[in-house]
Amino acid sequence: MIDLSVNLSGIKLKNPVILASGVWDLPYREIIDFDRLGGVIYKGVSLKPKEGNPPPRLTETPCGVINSIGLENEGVMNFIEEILPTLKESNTAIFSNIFGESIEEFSKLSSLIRDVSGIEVNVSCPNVDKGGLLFGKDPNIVYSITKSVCNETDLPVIVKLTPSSANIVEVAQAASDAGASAISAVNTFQGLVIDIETGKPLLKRGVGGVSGPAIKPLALYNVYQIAKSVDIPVIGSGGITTYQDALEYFFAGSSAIQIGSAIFNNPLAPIQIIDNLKKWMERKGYKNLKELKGKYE
Amino acid sequence: MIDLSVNLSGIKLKNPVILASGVWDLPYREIIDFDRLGGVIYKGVSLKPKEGNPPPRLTETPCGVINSIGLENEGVMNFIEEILPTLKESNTAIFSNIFGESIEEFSKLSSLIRDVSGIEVNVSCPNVDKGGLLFGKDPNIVYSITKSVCNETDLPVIVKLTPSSANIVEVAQAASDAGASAISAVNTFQGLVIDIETGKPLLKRGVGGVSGPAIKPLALYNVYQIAKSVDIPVIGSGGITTYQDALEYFFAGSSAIQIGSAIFNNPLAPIQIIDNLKKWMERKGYKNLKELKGKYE
Amino acid sequence: MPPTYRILPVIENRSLGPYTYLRIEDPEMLLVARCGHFLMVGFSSSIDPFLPRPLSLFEVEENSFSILVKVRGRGSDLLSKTREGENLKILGPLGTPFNPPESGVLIAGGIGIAPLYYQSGWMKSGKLFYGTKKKEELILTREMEERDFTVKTITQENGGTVCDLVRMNKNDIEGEKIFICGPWDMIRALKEILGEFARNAFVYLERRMGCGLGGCKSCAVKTNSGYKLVCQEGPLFPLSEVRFD
Amino acid sequence: MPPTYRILPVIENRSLGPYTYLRIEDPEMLLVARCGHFLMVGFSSSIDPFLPRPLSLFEVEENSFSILVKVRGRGSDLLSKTREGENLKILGPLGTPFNPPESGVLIAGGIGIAPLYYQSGWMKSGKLFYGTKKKEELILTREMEERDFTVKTITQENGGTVCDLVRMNKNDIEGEKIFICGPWDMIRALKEILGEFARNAFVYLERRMGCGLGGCKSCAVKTNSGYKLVCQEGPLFPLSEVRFD
Ligand SMILES: Cc1cc2nc3c(=O)[nH]c(=O)nc-3n(C[C@H](O)[C@H](O)[C@H](O)COP(=O)(O)OP(=O)(O)OC[C@H]3O[C@@H](n4cnc5c(N)ncnc54)[C@H](O)[C@@H]3O)c2cc1C
Ligand SMILES: Cc1cc2nc3c(=O)[nH]c(=O)nc-3n(C[C@H](O)[C@H](O)[C@H](O)COP(=O)(O)OP(=O)(O)OC[C@H]3O[C@@H](n4cnc5c(N)ncnc54)[C@H](O)[C@@H]3O)c2cc1C
Ligand SMILES: Cc1cc2nc3c(=O)[nH]c(=O)nc-3n(C[C@H](O)[C@H](O)[C@H](O)COP(=O)(O)O)c2cc1C
Ligand SMILES: Cc1cc2nc3c(=O)[nH]c(=O)nc-3n(C[C@H](O)[C@H](O)[C@H](O)COP(=O)(O)O)c2cc1C
Ligand code: FES
Ligand code: FES
Repeated sequence: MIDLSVNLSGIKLKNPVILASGVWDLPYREIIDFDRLGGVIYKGVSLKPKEGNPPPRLTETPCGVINSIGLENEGVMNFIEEILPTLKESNTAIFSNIFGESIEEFSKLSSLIRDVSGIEVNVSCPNVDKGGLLFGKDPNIVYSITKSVCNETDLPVIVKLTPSSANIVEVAQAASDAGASAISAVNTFQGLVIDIETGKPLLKRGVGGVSGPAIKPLALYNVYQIAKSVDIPVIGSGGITTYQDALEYFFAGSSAIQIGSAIFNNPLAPIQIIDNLKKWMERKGYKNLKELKGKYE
Repeated sequence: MIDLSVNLSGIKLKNPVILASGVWDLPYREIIDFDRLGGVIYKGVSLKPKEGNPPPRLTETPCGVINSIGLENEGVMNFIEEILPTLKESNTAIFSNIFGESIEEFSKLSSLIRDVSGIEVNVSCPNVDKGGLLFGKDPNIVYSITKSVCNETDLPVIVKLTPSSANIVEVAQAASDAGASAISAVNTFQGLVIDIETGKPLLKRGVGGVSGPAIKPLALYNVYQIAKSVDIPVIGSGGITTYQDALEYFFAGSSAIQIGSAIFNNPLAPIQIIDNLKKWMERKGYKNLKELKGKYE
Repeated sequence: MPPTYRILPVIENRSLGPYTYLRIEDPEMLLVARCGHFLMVGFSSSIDPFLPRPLSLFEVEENSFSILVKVRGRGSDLLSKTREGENLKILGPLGTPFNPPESGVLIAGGIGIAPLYYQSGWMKSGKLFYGTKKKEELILTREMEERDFTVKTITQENGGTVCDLVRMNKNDIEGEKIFICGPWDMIRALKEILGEFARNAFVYLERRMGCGLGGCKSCAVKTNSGYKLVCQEGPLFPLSEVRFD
Repeated sequence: MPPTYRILPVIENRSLGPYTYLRIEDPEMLLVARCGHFLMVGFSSSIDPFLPRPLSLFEVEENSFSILVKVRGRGSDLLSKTREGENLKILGPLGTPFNPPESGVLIAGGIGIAPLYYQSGWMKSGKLFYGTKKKEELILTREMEERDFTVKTITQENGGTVCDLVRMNKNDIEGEKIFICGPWDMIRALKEILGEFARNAFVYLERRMGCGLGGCKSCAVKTNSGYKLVCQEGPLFPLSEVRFD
């Protein structure tokens, strides 16, 4: 019997495969069996509803996608009252992803949210004018936000980092010092696509966030560096579409992984990764992920 | 008649398509008609021959490649005595790409090189332990290197930047202030690939440099930011395989482009880009690249 | 019935006018498909192109369904070259289906005929106004007549656009429910031309899509009540709701 | 004659034992190909997989040539599924060709038979030592005999490895030129086993390649005189030159 369970500084997951924030919503429960997942992270919520950026909001890039959604969401109260109760029907760990434009907003959000397995603090969105990766690039701001979130909640706090920072290890260290239980690494990479018919950027804000297989080696390098340097567990994210990708992330030091854009390409990717991971471990004679990695529990 | 010629701060090219450094060597003249190219940049040379990194040195990534060649080269004297005379047989602009482990080495190299259209200063290689992008991340060091190279030579100096710097615009500005004639942006992105059979990084140094279509939106964003901010021309590089990619780079503000890894996938890519660019301009009624971009000459 | 995600084989690939008609084996679609549905169609075992493409249902039969593909870019080009026996990733049916009226007016521009042809199968009779650039692009007019639709066509080579056609035949439209599918500029122009009849008009909208399932919020379209997701609340929207600014 | 880069159609795809035999139409290869040559074979209109794959020439005929592909990963898997009429990007012939002796010893492990079979066509006679994992993998033994080669085979299912075979038949090798193609571990082991005969041995080496044309310096192999490029100075190297540390 293969045991895929992981324990991220006290957050227990039945397996290490987590659905990433922002790529799914409730209708996905009809396609993906949420009961089989290690966890799901709901899309970023802010205090008030946000209408998001003008379209087009997403397009394809080589082996990837670029998006500029701009955190469209119906606000934290909607999450608490409408979404969470529905998600609770599934037997999986539920995480809330929060986004604020100031430290105060982050505190407020975290004081409101209860009854989830953890709060993922999004200081890494490339698609907003305030906050987002502007916060996440600065270790001091990340320290302050993490600290104030940890003060407001007893829930485990996960800080999600941007690869755009000058020194992501320093930022990860700041989050850890401030009391984060885990690091998510990484959010999307800043990118640009030009519409050659108009000669202008295709996305209205110019810059967008690139995700998908294209960024896998880049994201993996970030994860590797962070995992070597901080003591809290790292949840790897970036371009994972297969169990082989997942293994690369484990060997690079992640304790769990997030599946994001992959579900556009193949909605069953998360389930297939779990199944194939199991088969691979069976074939290789591993019994659990600790044996495989050793590094974190 | 379409006029594809460009003038990069005095460097005249018959068209904007340049073969990038490190991906080709003399045998490519048998496949690519160098006479048709705007220019060619020879692979990085150092003062003394360098044997390069242990294999494996390269592998595929989604829509790209990752390399850790480690600047294998036979030294600057070999370039001057053996390579340059042969390259001179072709009717195209020839650039030398230089790599030093200290400011002194860069000065020495630039004092030795003559009779080329320009010197590209490589302060952006991710695959060496000294110099490389460690220099290129720091605007002060880039300033000093550029300055000392400009002092040693009357040739136009092009500084090739790494996307790994915290603020690439600042570095570009430093190069410009120090007297560079143009910026090449960007070199490869730092990445990691794990061999799941061994659980270890596939490349012996761990980190490698990622290039090819995968990085196109990321590299393009760098180019766009630099071109907005500095006055000297930018030579775009990163994932260009088609004339549409080339157009994206022109619209984003590059004055010329480099074709690198694309020639692995399709050795005729540079020639096809030139031909298709011409056809596209004809179709759209453009006569020259100035009309197209307006921004730089 | 919820949508499903399955890998299904192409069993027929032929030309229909300038388009590619792809038939896909599937014993289940007939049980679930309704008017207004679309699919996300992806390339099996490919991460480049990475995204599936949204395509309308075109015909649904006992053991198969078909789609009609216009080659626009790389994805549709690849689809048009799919060979019999090759697999596609099919997610669907998606969108909010609707019950069309027994009779009504359909206005198609170019490939916009695809969902409207499917819709006509759910109706008893009606009128079709149909414009294309070239004559070869006018397809299915006989089939539509067999379905008891009065068909009026126009081509830009010869006469003008479907907007001109509608303008010339405004009488035919009075009091009818109207369904429009075509390029954005055509929709915008029709809103003007239809004037007060626009209140009775519905439009199939197109947006670049990531997931097709309301997950990624990428297919937003501006309406009088804020952004709406084409993949979830659409693809059909009341024309009067859609903002063109 | 310099190599060329061309888009050429596959005209035959069939199994040969556990491998895929692909024949590619080309009126020119016969004019230029020599013993030791290989090709870079890429997927037309694909940027993923991005790199072409190095493959040995297997047979060269009047208007076509063929390659023999063992499925190892994604690239070779895709190649094995190429259909007749599909195009491949062919760069070649590449590498430094050589004139094989009229007679000599060939030692093949697994798919290593591919370049050695091609080489045998340039020789008058010789001996083949040939080992595979399973019996089904032993191919072309009759054809080699028809080319006047004495063939000795072994399988791991039944007897051992080609190294065992060579050890048992060292007498046959004395004074002969030896050509080896197979996995790295086999080559290393053979160097030991051959002892002083290793001086007469040459080995086909494999490396991950970017360009195949001496451009990218990625196919370096360590030799007594520093790194050498497999694509340029190889793929054949004197066994005594190759470093295994
Ligand atoms: C609900 C829905 C139903 C559709 N039904 C059909 C159908 O039945 N038959 C058919 O041929 N097409 C249909 N389309 C349009 C089809 O999805 C696009 O033509 C296709 O995605 C283009 O992909 P590509 O790779 O060929 O083009 P790309 O290379 O991605 O783009 C080429 C051009 O198409 C435009 N484009 C790209 N994606 C879309 C999109 N999703 N919607 C609109 N424009 C786009 C781009 O702006 C660009 O100008 C439908 C779209 C939607 C949203
Ligand atoms: C000069 C030369 C001639 C060759 N001739 C033949 C031939 O005639 N028939 C044949 O089937 N194969 C031949 N090969 C090997 C062939 O190139 C590899 O099997 C192929 O590139 C693997 O690609 P893939 O995408 O299937 O595997 P990948 O997914 O890229 O890798 C799968 C496995 O193959 C290994 N591998 C990848 N690339 C190479 C490579 N270039 N060399 C060695 N191992 C590699 C990897 O380490 C990995 O373990 C030759 C290689 C060289 C260098
Ligand atoms: C359309 C889209 C929307 C996203 N929205 C969010 C979000 O709301 N909050 C967040 O933290 N990350 C968001 N992300 C980032 C993903 O959660 C993930 O970290 C990133 O896409 C990299 O992983 P991937 O390559 O597997 O997609 C979004 C990504 C995409 C593609
Ligand atoms: C195998 C390889 C070797 C390279 N060697 C050099 C080099 O010696 N000097 C340099 O400045 N850049 C070098 N580069 C970087 C390329 O010149 C180019 O800037 C980069 O690959 C991005 O462009 P591309 O995506 O078109 O390949 C090398 C790239 C590759 C793939
Ligand atoms: S396509 Fe993802 S929400 Fe509509
Ligand atoms: S493969 Fe590029 S140098 Fe050998």
